[in-house]
Formats: sequence, C-alpha cells, structure tokens
Amino acid sequence: MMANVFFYILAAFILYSALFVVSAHNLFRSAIGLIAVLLGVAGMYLLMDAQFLSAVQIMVYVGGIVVLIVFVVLLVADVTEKTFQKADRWRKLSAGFVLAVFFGITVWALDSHSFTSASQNAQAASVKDYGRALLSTEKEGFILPFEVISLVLVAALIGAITIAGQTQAPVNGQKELP
Amino acid sequence: MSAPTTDTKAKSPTYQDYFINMGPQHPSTHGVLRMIVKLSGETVLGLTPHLGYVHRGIEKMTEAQTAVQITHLTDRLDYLSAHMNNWAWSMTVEQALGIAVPERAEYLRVIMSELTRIASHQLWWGVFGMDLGAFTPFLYGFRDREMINDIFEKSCGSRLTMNYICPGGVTQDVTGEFEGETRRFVEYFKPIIEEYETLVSGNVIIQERTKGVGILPADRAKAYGCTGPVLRASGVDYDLRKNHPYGVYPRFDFRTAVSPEGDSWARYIVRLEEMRQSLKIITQALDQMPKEGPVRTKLPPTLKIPKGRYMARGETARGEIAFFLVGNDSPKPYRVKIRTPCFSNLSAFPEIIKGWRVADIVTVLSTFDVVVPDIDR
Amino acid sequence: MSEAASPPPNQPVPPAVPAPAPVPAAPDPFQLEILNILGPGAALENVGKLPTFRVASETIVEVCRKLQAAGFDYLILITAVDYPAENRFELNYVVTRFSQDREFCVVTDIKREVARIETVSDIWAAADWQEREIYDMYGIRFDRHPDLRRILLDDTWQGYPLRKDYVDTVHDVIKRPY
Amino acid sequence: MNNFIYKTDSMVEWLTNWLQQHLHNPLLVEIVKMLVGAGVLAGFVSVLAMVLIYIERKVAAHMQQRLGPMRVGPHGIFQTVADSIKLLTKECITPQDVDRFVFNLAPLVCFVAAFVSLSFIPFAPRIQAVNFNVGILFILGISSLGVFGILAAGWASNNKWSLLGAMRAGAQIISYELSAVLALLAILIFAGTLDFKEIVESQRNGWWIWRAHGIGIVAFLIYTIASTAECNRTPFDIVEGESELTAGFHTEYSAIKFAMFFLAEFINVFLVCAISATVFFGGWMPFHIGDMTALNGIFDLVPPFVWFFGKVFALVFVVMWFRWTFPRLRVDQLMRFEWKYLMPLALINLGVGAVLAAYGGFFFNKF
Repeated sequence: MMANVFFYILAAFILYSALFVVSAHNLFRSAIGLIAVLLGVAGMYLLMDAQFLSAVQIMVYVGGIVVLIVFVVLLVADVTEKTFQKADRWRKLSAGFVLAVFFGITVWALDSHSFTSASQNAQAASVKDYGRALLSTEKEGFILPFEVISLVLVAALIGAITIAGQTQAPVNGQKELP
Repeated sequence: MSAPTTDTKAKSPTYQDYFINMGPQHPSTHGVLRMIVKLSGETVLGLTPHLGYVHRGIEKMTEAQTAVQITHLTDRLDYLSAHMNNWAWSMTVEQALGIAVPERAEYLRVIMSELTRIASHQLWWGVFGMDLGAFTPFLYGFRDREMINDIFEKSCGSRLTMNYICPGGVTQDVTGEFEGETRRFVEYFKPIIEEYETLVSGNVIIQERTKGVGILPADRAKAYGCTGPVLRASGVDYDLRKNHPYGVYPRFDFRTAVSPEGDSWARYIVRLEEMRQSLKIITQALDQMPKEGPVRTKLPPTLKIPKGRYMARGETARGEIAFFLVGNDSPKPYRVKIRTPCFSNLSAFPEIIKGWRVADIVTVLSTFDVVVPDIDR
Repeated sequence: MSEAASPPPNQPVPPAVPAPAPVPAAPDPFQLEILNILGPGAALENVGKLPTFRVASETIVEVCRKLQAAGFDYLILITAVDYPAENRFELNYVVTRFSQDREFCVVTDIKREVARIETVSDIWAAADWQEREIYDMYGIRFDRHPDLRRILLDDTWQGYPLRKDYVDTVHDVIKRPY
Repeated sequence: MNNFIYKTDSMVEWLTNWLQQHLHNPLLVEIVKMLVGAGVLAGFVSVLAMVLIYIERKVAAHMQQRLGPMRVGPHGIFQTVADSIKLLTKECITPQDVDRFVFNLAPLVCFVAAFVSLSFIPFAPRIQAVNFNVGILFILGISSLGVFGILAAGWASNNKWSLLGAMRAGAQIISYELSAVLALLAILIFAGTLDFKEIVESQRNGWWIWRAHGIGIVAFLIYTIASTAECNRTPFDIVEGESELTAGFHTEYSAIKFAMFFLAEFINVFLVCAISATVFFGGWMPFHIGDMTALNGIFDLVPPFVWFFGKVFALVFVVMWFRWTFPRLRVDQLMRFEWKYLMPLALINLGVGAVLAAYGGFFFNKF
C-alpha cells in the first residue's frame, strides 16, 4: 500500500523532471532537472530495498557527474542567456516521431519479457557481498569488468589532463607562480 | 559589470576577458577605492584603480583659508597619521614665516607623532590579519590602540582628528598624567609586540600568503616615488627622520627598519620593527623632554605668507607627506599642493599585482596600507 | 625645514630649536651643482625658501633627463600654479635624491591658452599619476603621456577646478537658501 | 533521565497505537508518523543551529577578549533567537536579472541536504531517525548535493563575485571530499560495516581512533582538515572569503534565504563533527578503560546522549578554534595542499589500514 503510493509519487516526479530537462530553456535548469531525475531513481532503488545502489546512485551521479556538468555550464553560460533556440516545426515533428518509436520499442520490450519477482537472496545482499562479488575471481565474480573499467577510467583521466594541458593559452605578462 | 568604456588602457573586451569591479564598496579596499580587475580565471591580468570617491577638494579649500585654519584640513588627509600631517603643515608655515618652536613643544610633537605611528601600525596589523581571513588580530590591534587614543583624548580632547600640533608649537600643554600614562603604555606594549609575532608572524599560512607575494623591486619603488614602509621593505634605507631630519629627531638613537625582499612579508616585518623603534624614540623623548616651559610661540594675529615657494616634508606612518606652499603676501596661500604618501605608493600597485591571484590583490593592498582619503584628498 | 640646521646628536641640548635660517642670496655649493647639471638655460630664483631653477618649457624633458642621469631619482611632486593675470601656468617639479636631504624645484612656464607640455612620466614613473592629477585639475595636456585621463574627478566633470577662474556650474551648494 | 532516553521505543509504540485507534487507516498512520518525525527533526535542527551560532559567537568573543552578546537574556542566550526572528521577518530581496527559479531553489537545496543528512546520525541507542545499512554512504552522497546548492546560488545570482565563489566552492568541496571519504574508509575497513549503528557497536571495546594502529589518528587528522574544508570554514573559507569576495556565493541573498545558507553551514559543521565522533570516538559509547570496572561503571551512568553531544561539541569547538585563529589560504595553495599532500597521505593511510585490518590484530584493546 505504502510502497505503491510512493511509487506513483516518485514516478510522476521522475517523469515531470525528465520533461523539465528537455523543455528547460537553459542548460543550468536542465542540469537541475537531471539531478531531480537521478534523485527520483535513487528513491526507486530505495523502494526496492536496494540501499547500496541508491547510495551509489546519489554519490556517483548526483554528487559527481551532474556537479561536473554544472561546472561546465558555469564556465560557458551566462544567467541571462537563453541557451536553446525555439524548435521549429520540423524539429518538433521529428522529435515526436523518435519519441513514438522509442515508446513503441519500450512497450514491446516490456511486454515480451517475462519478469520474475526478485529472489530472497538478492534482497538480503549486504555491502560485504557486493565487495566480495566485485573482487571475486570465481565464475560469477566481477574482477575482470571491474579492472577493465578502472583501466578505461584511468585512460580517460589521463586523456582529459593531456587535452586540458594543451589548450591552456599562454597569458601575456603572467609570472610563474610559486 | 562589463568592461568600463572609459578605460582606455583596456583593449576592446573579448569573450575571454573577465572584468570584475573591486570596490568602491568592498571590504578590503579600506574605504572607497575602486579597482577594475581583468582576470583570467583567478589570475590578475591587469588592474586599473579609479580614484576620487572621497575627493573633497582640500587643495581648493586651502585657497580660501588662513594658515592656521588649514591645519584642521590636514588631519582629514590620512586620518591615521593626523599628528604627523599637522606637523608637516606646521613646519611649512613656520618655514614661511620664520617662527621658532619652543623646546617642549618639539618633544611633544615627537612623542605624539610616534604614538600616532604606533596606533596606525596597530590598526594596520589588525586589518592585515582580517584581510588574510583571521579576524582575531583585528580585535587585538584595536584593544591596544585604545590606550593611545585615551592618551590623545586627554591631551587634546579628540581621538582621531586631533589638531594638536599647530603652527608655533602645540595647541595646549599636556596634563600631569601624560608622562606616566605614556610610559605605562610603552611598558605594556613592548611584550605585546611579541604577542603579535606569535599570533600572526609565526603562522604558516600567513607566511605562505605573504612570502614572495607582490614583490616591489627597489628600482621600481624609487621610480614610483614610494615612501615609508613600502619603500623600506624594498631594501631602500630611506627615512625622513634620519635622512632629512626635522624637529628634534637627530637627538634620538633609533634605527631605520629595512628589509631587502620587497615582498608582502617584508612590508609586514618592517612595520612591526617600526613599532619597536617608535617605542624607543618615545622613551628617549620622555627622558629628554623639559618638564615645563612654553608649548606655543605667540603668533601675530594675521599670518601673512610671504611671496615665494616653501616646502616641508614629514614622515607619516605611510611615508612622506610634503606640503608645497606658494605664498603671495596675503594671509591665504596662493596655492597648496599636498604630496601624500598613499597616492604615490598606490601608483606602483597596478604594476606589481599583475600575474597574481585575486586573493593576492587583497594581501598586497593590505601591506601597502593605503588610506583612501589620503589618496583622494 | 630643510635649511634648519639640526644639531648633531652628541651636542648638548640647546634651549630652543632655532628658527630656520634665511636662504642666502648667493648660490650655495648645492645650488651651484644643480646649476651645473641644468646647463646655461637655467636661472636660480631665490624667492621663498625652496631653491628654484627656472627653465624653458621646451627643454623640460631634456632637463629632467639630465637630472635623472645626475642621480636625482626621487620626484617628490609635480604641481601647477595658475597665474591668470600673467596668462601663464607655472609647473613645479620638486626633485631630490634618496641619498640626499635637500630638495629643489624646477620651474617652467607655459601659456594658458596652450596648456600643453611634454610628459616626464617615462623618466620618473611617479610623474604618471601626478601629471594625470594636473590634467584633471588644470587641464594641462601632457604629450606622449601613456594614459592621460581624469584621475580624481568624474570623467564627465566640466571644467578644471584648480584654475583660478573656475566657476562651479554643477554644484549649487552655495546658492541654496539655508 | 535514563528512563526517558531509553523509553523512546515505547513512545513511538504509544504514538502508533494512539494513531491507529483514532485514524483507522494504516496509510494515514504512516504519513502522520513521518510528519511527526520530520517535525521533531526540524525542531531539533532549528534549536541546534541557534545553539551553535550562540556558541560560535561566544567562542569568538572570548578568544578576542570581548564578551559577545550580553543584552538579550542572561549572557545573551536569546540573542540568536532574536536574530532568527529578524532574519525571518525581513524582506526577501531578489535582485534583477537573476534566474529566479534557480536563485530560490539554491538555499533550499543546501538546507535540505544538511537536514536530511542529519537523520542518519545515531544520537543515542535507538534514537536515530533513519537507519540504513549503508548510512554513511548516504550521508556522503547527500552532502555532495550541498555543493550543487552553492554552485546554483553562485550562478543564479548573476554576480561575478558570486560566480567566483561558486567556482571556488565546486573545486574545493569536490577535491576535499575525496580526502574525507578516504580517511573514513580507512576506519570503515576496520569496522567492517557502513551502518552507523553497527559502527558504534563495533567500538564497544574501544574507540577506533585508539584501536586502529595509529591509522585512526592519521585518519582523524585528515578527516578533520578535509571536513573543515568541506564546510567552507576558515582556514578554507575561500568560498565566502569575505575580505576578497565580500560573501562569495551568498552575496546576493538576504532574509530567510540567507538564513537557510547560514543554517546549512552550521548544521554541516555539526554533521561532520557528528560523523567524526561516531566513526572515531565511538558515538554515544561511554569512555571505558580496560579492567577498571568501577570507573567504567561511573562512566556508564552518564546517559549516552550526553556522551554523544559532549564529543560532538568538543569537536565543534576545535573547528571554531580554527576559525578564530587561522587566516585563509589562497585558492591555489588550497588545491595544492589537497592534491599533493592530503590525498596521497589519505591513500597511503587507507592502504596501510587495509593491510593491517587483513593481517593484524588491534592495539590498545583496553581503551
């Protein structure tokens, strides 16, 4: 009963926020919408008793990624500036078409997949289990993807630093700071 | 908030230029000083001071007043060095009219000036701490300044704009408590300077923030006509009290505080050392001062300033103040030009701040110790 | 009070500080030295107590260069004085050395209607703002000055207030009936 | 006293029963219970903030050889109440050309982030608004939402000083969060749990700051430094930096919106000190010395919430002490300190801690 009420509230909230993301007229507001969506999804995870996932969702997406997006917005955007132009008719039409196709595919996918309710096992999983699974070398372990992802991230970091270092324009009269 | 159209120095703004307007209402410009800062990120690319927000036209006002009346205008210049400004003006008038000053008045002038110097540096020390983000030194500085203000209040009834030193001597003799109170202050303040050192000088963050920051080389300091602690911190041993002695200063044994580095830290320790030297001068002056005697030469009812040019210079807490006086045989001066220390000191500021951070503007400006009414006159 | 002979510290304390001695009419060694540096065009004026040397306005840059070469590295102040009756502005350059305790004044005249002279701000950086102030107060233009703007008054200020014939047309303080 | 504290369970039970009798609708009962909980927490937060502000002013005053507020009430204890009323009743000014929506949202975000985080803290046994098995992760996640509030405030104000402050805040808080989390992780390895309740329970035999092989002390120091920076307190208050940026991101805010930022700042100070007390100093656990049963018995008599608040306020005092003695770092020095010294140290600390936790026993078992 309780869970259902919350589910509908959250679902409405997520949908509204998602609409806000795409319909807001400047980047910063879109970022706010994105945060709301991500928080709503974190709430969904909580409803499903996946507290760890929910915490990670907030930490990584809200605390990390969106803040970085906001940071970029701060660097490029002006408050009074309207970043997005008003869409013309063709763009509206094509957007509607894409939306309809996507909606159709989603409905079809949901319909054709038979869902089973989560097993008791999955719900009882604790942080310790997650940790073990991530570093396990057994058949069901995730050590390989885990390491591959960390490698990719390191490569991305180094690449970002290299790019940022190259494009820094030399400033006239700027002294070497201690 | 966009680029100022009147700023001819700045080229046409591009999307990369980020201008911020520091002042006229800003906590760290110490009054209504406005600086237009061109930034790249937090780095200062250029800085243009805009002066005149407290311009009162004192030089124009002098043309309508007599020599004694002008004394009252002088402590509105650098209100933290009121006694020294009075003294410099009095010297100008005395020079023009050939007035001699009684012995006791000369000593009172020295004591009052050195007390003012200490009070000014105490206030600066507190504000310096506050500019760097430490609020507590501010209160400490004001606590100790209070004692000096009390001494001033008892001598002339005023705590900030004293009008105590006037052409011909000082306005009135001090009370009997004066000597005891001043000695008590000297004894009290000697250990307090060490407390200042332990609270602020030893702090790692203070040293990080000031050492090597905002270096003013000696040749540039000389070229800009910087004076006072700003010049001495660049390694130039120049103090009017030593190099151009006036009053009874030659009779005292003291040392000019000099530091060769030219950075903010040097300006900081030079001022601390100056407080110590001032204490020394005060003690000696109290010892040598005649216990009684006249403190003011009787002046003629109208002081006609003879034709010609006169100039007297005095060392205030911020540097050299000079009054350039042109007389034309009338009681009112034909022209008075006031050369104020802060005006010259600040002119060196835009050059040395380039390449430093926004926070360093505050640090370096704080160690330049400008008083805006002194700049604007 | 530069001419006041202050007693050396080892002497017994005199009863009163003597009044500043009057400046002798004949040039003393210091003044002779300056006259030597300035060359034949300069004339010594002993009116008042500040040694004054009058030079022609066309030679001011040359004179200042000579002074700077002779070690006069400290420009205390520059100021103008307005003499409307004689139709001239008088420019005073007060100069000294950091190593010496005597200052002197170099004076030059310019016509009121011309009000134009060459800058010395490339010789002494201190002249930069001082000349701006003179421009601000007297309307004297300094050729070759790097940044000649009003410094203390508004950019829109009408007139030059330190001229003797200045009438304040902006502020009606005096006219108000108090 | 003890009875009252330990009887909270029965209070909740009584409330539930009473609600069920009168409302008959389980959904309504749940909602009312939530509202009551939120109300209690909100009241607590307001009072806490006022107390903290009063303490701050008094600490500052006495460090500066003055008395601080003395007029309103005995020793000025009602001064902050008066100030809050003033702030709440003042006109809310929204400057021209701001992004109104974001401008108004930003203080709410900051306040809510601080407020929600507080609900995970165990103040005493069984006094905890929400208990998650990953409580500490949640706090860290939600407090990172606070950064967003600051960034939004700085951007929406349409003021260059605010924007500078916001940029500094973003860079600073994100950087120092790393050190803070790494320092906490070192202890969490020893505790073996992310649940606040269990973290406290795990210190029944000794606080982690002593017991964790010296890792605890290093971690505590790192956490104190990093969390001070996260709260934008001196010497890391370059975000507000009143002598440089006038007030940084909240320059344009007034009245209740400013009060929310102010409140959030003080709640955040309390929060990081509470986390520190819980993770390093055993939360509400009394201080015990090995076999000295008599002494331990006396300590046990002190109610747990006194222990908890005693520890937290002691840490809060330290943070305030920083503020009134230290000057402020420059922005590049601040970043250099984090990335060149603090973070590597925290990483090494974490590595050593992991090795010790895997192979070693515990020191100072008796404390």
